[in-house]
Amino acid sequence: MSFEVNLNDRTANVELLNRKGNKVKIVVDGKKYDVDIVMVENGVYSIIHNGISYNIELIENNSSKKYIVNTLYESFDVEIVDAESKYLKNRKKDDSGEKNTISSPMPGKVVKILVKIGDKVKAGETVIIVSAMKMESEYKVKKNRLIKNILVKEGDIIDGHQPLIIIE
Amino acid sequence: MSFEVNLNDRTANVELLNRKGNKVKIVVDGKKYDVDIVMVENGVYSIIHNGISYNIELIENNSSKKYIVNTLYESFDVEIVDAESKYLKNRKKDDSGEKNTISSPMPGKVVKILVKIGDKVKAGETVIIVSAMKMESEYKVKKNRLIKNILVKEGDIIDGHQPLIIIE
Amino acid sequence: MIKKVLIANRGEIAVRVMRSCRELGIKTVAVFSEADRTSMHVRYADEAYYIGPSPSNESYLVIDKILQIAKKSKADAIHPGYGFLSENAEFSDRCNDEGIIFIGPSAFAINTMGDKITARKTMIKADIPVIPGTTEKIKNVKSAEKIITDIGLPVMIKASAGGGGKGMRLVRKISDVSSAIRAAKSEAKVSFGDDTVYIEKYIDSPHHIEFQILADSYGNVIHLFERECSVQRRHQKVIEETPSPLMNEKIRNEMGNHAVAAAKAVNYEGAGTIEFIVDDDLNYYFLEMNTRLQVEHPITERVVGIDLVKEQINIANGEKLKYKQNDLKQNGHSIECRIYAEDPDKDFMPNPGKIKHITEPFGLGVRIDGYVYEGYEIPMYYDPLISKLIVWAKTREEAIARLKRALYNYKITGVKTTIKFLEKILDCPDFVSGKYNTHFIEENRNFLISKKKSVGKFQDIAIITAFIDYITKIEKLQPEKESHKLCNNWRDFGRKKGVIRL
Amino acid sequence: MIKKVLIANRGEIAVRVMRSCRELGIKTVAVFSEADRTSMHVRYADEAYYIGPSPSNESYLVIDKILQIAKKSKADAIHPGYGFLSENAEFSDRCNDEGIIFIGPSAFAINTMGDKITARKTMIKADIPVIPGTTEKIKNVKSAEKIITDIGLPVMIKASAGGGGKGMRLVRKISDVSSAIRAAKSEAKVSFGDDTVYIEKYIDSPHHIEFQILADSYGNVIHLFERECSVQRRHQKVIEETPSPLMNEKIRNEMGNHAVAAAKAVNYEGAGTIEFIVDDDLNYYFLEMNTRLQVEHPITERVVGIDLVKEQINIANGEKLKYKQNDLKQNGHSIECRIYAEDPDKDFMPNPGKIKHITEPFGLGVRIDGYVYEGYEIPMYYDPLISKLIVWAKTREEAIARLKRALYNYKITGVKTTIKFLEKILDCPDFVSGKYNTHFIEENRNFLISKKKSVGKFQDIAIITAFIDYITKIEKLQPEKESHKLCNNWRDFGRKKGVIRL
Repeated sequence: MSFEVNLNDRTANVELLNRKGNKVKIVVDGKKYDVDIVMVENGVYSIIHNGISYNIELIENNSSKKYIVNTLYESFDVEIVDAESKYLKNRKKDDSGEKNTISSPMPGKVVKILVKIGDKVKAGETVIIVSAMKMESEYKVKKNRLIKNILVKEGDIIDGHQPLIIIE
Repeated sequence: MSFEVNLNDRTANVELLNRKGNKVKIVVDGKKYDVDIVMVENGVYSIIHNGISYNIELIENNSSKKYIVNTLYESFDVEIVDAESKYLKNRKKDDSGEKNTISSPMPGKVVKILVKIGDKVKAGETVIIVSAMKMESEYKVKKNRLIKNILVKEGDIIDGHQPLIIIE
Repeated sequence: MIKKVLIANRGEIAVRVMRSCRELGIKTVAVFSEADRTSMHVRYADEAYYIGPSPSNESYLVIDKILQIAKKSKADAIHPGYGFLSENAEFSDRCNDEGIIFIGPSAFAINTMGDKITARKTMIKADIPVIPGTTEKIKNVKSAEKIITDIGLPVMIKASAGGGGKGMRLVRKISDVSSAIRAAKSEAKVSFGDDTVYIEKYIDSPHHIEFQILADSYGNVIHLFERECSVQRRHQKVIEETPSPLMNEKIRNEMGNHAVAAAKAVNYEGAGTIEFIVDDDLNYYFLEMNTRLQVEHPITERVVGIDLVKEQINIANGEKLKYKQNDLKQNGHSIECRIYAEDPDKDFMPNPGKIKHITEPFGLGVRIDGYVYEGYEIPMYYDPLISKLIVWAKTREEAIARLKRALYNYKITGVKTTIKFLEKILDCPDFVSGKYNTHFIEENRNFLISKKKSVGKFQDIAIITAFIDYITKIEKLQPEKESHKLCNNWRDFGRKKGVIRL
Repeated sequence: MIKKVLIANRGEIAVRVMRSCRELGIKTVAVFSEADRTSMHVRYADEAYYIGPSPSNESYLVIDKILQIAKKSKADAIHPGYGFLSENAEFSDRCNDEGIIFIGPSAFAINTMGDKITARKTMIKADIPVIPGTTEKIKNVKSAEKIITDIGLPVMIKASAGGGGKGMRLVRKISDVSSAIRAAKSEAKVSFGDDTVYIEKYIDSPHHIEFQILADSYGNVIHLFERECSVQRRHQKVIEETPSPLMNEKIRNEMGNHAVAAAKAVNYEGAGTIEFIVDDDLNYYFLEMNTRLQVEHPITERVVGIDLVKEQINIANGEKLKYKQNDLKQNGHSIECRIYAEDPDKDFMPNPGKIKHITEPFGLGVRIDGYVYEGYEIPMYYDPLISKLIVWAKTREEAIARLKRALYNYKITGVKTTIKFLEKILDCPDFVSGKYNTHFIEENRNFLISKKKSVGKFQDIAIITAFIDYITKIEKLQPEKESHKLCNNWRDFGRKKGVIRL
C-alpha cells in the first residue's frame, strides 16, 4: 500500500515494505530505506540509518495527520494524505488570496481598533493593533476592503487565530 | 458525600464541601481545609494552603485508586476506598503471612537456584539468588517450606514481581 | 538579620533570587498574578500569595498590594528583581516607611540616576566622562557650529522629545550643520510637536560595555569588572560576555575606577551597573546607571566567583563587603545568551503558548537560569524571556564552542524560540573574531536570518518518522474494544499502562 | 589529528565524553547493546552501532566487536570511559595493533598498576610511601612479631586470597599476634582453601584521598590536586569533594609530587589517578593507581578549570601539555554526589525501571552529568549510577548549602534513588565539620537512615491531593460519549487536546 506524504511543498510517495519491531524497510520516492526507528520519549524518535543517529521531534499540528517535524536544523510541515485530506485540500484551493477575517496568530490583547463597521479601507492600511509580551503588532489589509463586522473591542484578551474583524 | 482514604496505616474520612476551579473546601477527619490546588505538570500538583506553597507528586500505583504520594520529604501510600476496594481488602485479610510464591520486587537475572522441586527447606534458607545492576540479592523462606514448583532456570531474565518459585 | 524575603517579581529572576535565599536559609515569599498561578516561582517559594489580575499594572506594579502581602507574611525584606518596581524610588521609600528592608538602593540614588540630565550633571561633577554634547536647546546655527567644533565631528542632532530614530540627523561635515538642524527640527515638530533639538557626539562604532559594582552602607565600593553587551537587537541585549574582547588591562582599571566613583557620587548601596559607551579606540563615556541586578549578572558571577544576590542580601543586612578590590580577579571567559519566546522567522514576533517538550543541555561549564517547564503555558502579559544559558570556559574560543554544544542540545517545542538565531550569531565571523559593535545584528542581518539548505535526506527521514508515527496510531486504534478508556492525567509511557479501568 | 572517536561505553560517561568531542569538532560514534537502543548515548552520538546482547560480556566487553565497529565507522580513536575495557591492557594493545588511537595509557602502564604486587614494588622503587607490611607469606609467629615490631602496631593479618572481610584479624597488642595468625589462617583455609596470610599496617582512621594527574607523551607530568573520597558505602564512593578538608598546603605539595613521581615510574600517558590512604596525622600511603578517568573527575575540572576529557584527547593526539604545574591552582570548593537507582530504605537494593518524571536543579554553581530522561527505562544489566550532581562555591560551607539547595529541588520518580540519603549525609554533623573518614557511613548509620517525623499536616495535604486527583478522573469519565478516544503518543497537557479523532 502506498501513501502520499506532503512535506512543505513537496509531495512524496511512501511505501512501507516491512516492519518488524523498530526495524523498518520503507521506500520514499523510489529510494529504499532500511531504518531502525524507535520512539524514545513521547513525540521524540531516535532513528538510525546507515549508522547515522538522528533525533526527530514530532508535534501534532491540529490533526492526527499533520505534524510539525523538527530535525537537527530544520522544521518541516508534514501531512499524511488520505481521502479525507485530499477532499479538504481541493475545497481549500477554491478560496484563494486573503481570507475574509483578520486574526492574530498569537494570543494577546487588543490595543487599538482603527476602523468602524462600514469603513472602506485601502490596501496596506492598519485596521487593528494587538499587543503581547510588551510588543505591539499591527494588522493590515492586503487589498481595498470593506469592514463588515468587528468582533472584539479595545482591551479584549484574544486567543491566537480568533477572528477579530470580518472584511469583504 | 464522604469518602474513606487510607494513608499508610491511617484511615481518614474525607468530605468535599465545595469545588470551584482550583479553589477547594474540604474536610479531612473533621479538620476544614481551604486550598488552592492545581495540576501544573502531569502528576504534579501545586497546592497553596494558608499561604504555604506545597508541591505534591502523584504516581499511580497499579490502580486508579492507589497512589504513591511524594511530599517534600516523605512518600506515602494513599488509597481511595470505595466498595470494590473494601471487598478486595477484606478478601486479602484472609491469607495472612508469607505468600506461596517467591518473587523479586525488581527485574533481574536468575544467578543461582539452590533448591529442587520436592526439597524441604528450613526457615531462613536461601532458595534463589537474583542479580541486577551488578548486585546480587538472596531470597529466603521465612518458615519451613516444601518446594512445589520452580518456574525459572538459572540465567533467566525475570520481571519484577514475576513468580519464581512456588512453595507450600 | 533578614529571615524571610518577599520577591516582588516573577519568571527566571524570581526563581534565581529564591535559590540564593534557600542557600542562606532564608524563607521566600512569592506573589503572583492571575496568569501566574502555575508559574515556577509560585511552586519554588515557601509561601505564595495572589496579588491581582494579570496585567502587571494591576499586580506586580501595585506597591500597596505588595507591601500588604509583605506585612501579612511577616517578610522582613523585599527583593525587587529587575524590571517591575526595581527602579522605583517611591517603592524603595515606602518599604522604608513600613520598616521593611528594600534590597536595593535608596530613593535618592534611584532618582538621581533615573533622570538622565541629573545623572549626567552628577557624573560630570564626579569627573566621569560623559558623551560630549549639550542637553540645552540649540539656539541658532552659529552657536551650534561652535559647539560642534568643540566636541569634534561627527555629531548627532537629536530631538529632545525624540525616540524611535525620529528627529535625528547625523552630521559629518561642518557645512552640513545648518541643513541638518533644519531637517531635524522639522521632523521633530511633525513627530512630537516640539522642535527642540540638541547636539551629541556621534560614536561611529559604539560598544556597550558595563561594569558591575557592589557598595555597602559604609561607603565601601568595589567593581566586579566589565560585561560586553554590544550584541543587541532593538536595544535589547541578546548575548553578553566577559571579559570584553575589546578591553585591555589599563582601560579596564580606569573604567572600573570610574564606575566605583560613579556609585560613590550617589552614595550607592547594593548591586548596580554602570553602563558605558565605548568607541573602537577605547574612549569611553558614561551612558547610565542601572540601580538593580541586571539580566546578565550570571556571567560576572561565573568569572569572578561571587553570588551577587547573596551579596545584595548581605549588604541589605548591614554587613560590610567581604571582598576588597584586590581580592577579585577575572577567571576564564563566560558568555550568556538569552532565549526568548519569539519567532525569528517572523521578525521576532512574541510567541506565548504551551511548552510541549524541553531538553536541557547539561555538563561541564553550563548554567541554566530559566523558569519554564513541560506543560507550562507562557502567559502573554510579560517579558518573552524564558531562559538564560550561561557557559564558562578557560578561553573565549572554548566558551563559544561550549555554548554551541549546549545550544545544539537545547530543545524547546510548543513555542518558537530564538535558539536557532543564537546559533547563527555564534557562527558569524564578526562575533567569532570578537570584532563587533552595537550595529552587529543589523550589519549581519542577511547572514543571521539565512537558513541552511535543506538536505533531501533529512526530508526523507522526517517523512519516514511522521509516517511511522501515523501508522502506529492507526494500528493501535484497530483492536480497540473496551469502551471505557480514557487519557488520564499521568505521564504515560507506552499505551498499556496509560489505561484506567474504573 | 583525531577526527572521529568511538566511545566504548554507555551511560553518563559516554555522554560526557561526547560533549567534549562536540566542543572540539570531533565526530562521535556510539556502540550499544540490545538493552541500550534507547539510551542517551545512542541519541547523543553522531553515529550509533549495535554490538550485541545486553550482558556486557557479550557487548561492551567484546574487544573484537568494538574494533570491528571502529574500523567500519572509520573512527581514528577509542575512548573507553571508566569501567568496561578502560583498564584492559589487551584492549590498549589491540587498538595499537589496528592503528586506532587508544585514549588512555599503554598496556605496560595498565599492567604494572593493575597488579597490586608489581605496583607496590614499583612504587617502593620510586620512593613513594606504601602501606608498611609484607606481601610475602608469613612463615612463623616469631618472624611475624619482628615484622610487626618494625611496622608498628596496630596491624592487620590478611589472607592473600582474601576478600569480603574474611580471613582478616586486627592486632593491637604484640601478645595477640600468635592467636590472630592462627584464627586468620584457619578462616582463610575454610573460606578460600588457602591459608596464606600476610601483614599490613592498620590505619585507624583512614581517609581516601586521591590525586588527579595528567601526563603527555614527552614525559611531562602534572597533578591537578586532590579529591577527598572518604564517604563510601561498601567501598563505593558516594560523595567526593575538593579540596579535602583534611589537607594542608605542605602535605598537598608533597603528595602531589609523589603522585607525579608515581606516574613517571610507569611512563604514564594520559589522565590517571593516584589513590592514597591517609591517616588523621596526614601520614599517607600509595593505595593504587586508576589508569583511566574517574567517576568523580568533574570536581577537579570545576576547581582547577580544566576539561579533563579534552586534555586526554590532546595527549592522545600527541600534543604537549598546555599547562605547567605552576599554572594550576585550586579555586573555591567543589562537591559531587552520586545519584544511584537504589532504594536506601531496602538496604540499597538496585532499582532498575522506568523514569516517570524528572525535575532537575539549575542555577549558579550547579552541574549535572547524567543520562536518564523521562520515559527512559533503566536496564538491569549495568551500573545503577544515573546522575552526578556537582556544585561549586567559594567556600566549603557555601558548597554544602548549594548542594542541599540543588538536591532539594532534584526530583526523580518512577525508580527509587539515593537522593534523600545524600541529603541526610549533608545534614550529618561529622560531614558538616569535615571530620570524617572511610568509616563515616557505617559510624553514622542510625542518623543516615533515620526519617523525619511525619507531620499530620503533610499527611492531610497528601490525602487531599490524591483525593482531588481521583475525583477529577471520575468527573472526566462521566460525559464520555464519543467511542473513538484513545491515548495517543503525545505529550498531552489537558485532556481536550489529547484526543484524536481519526
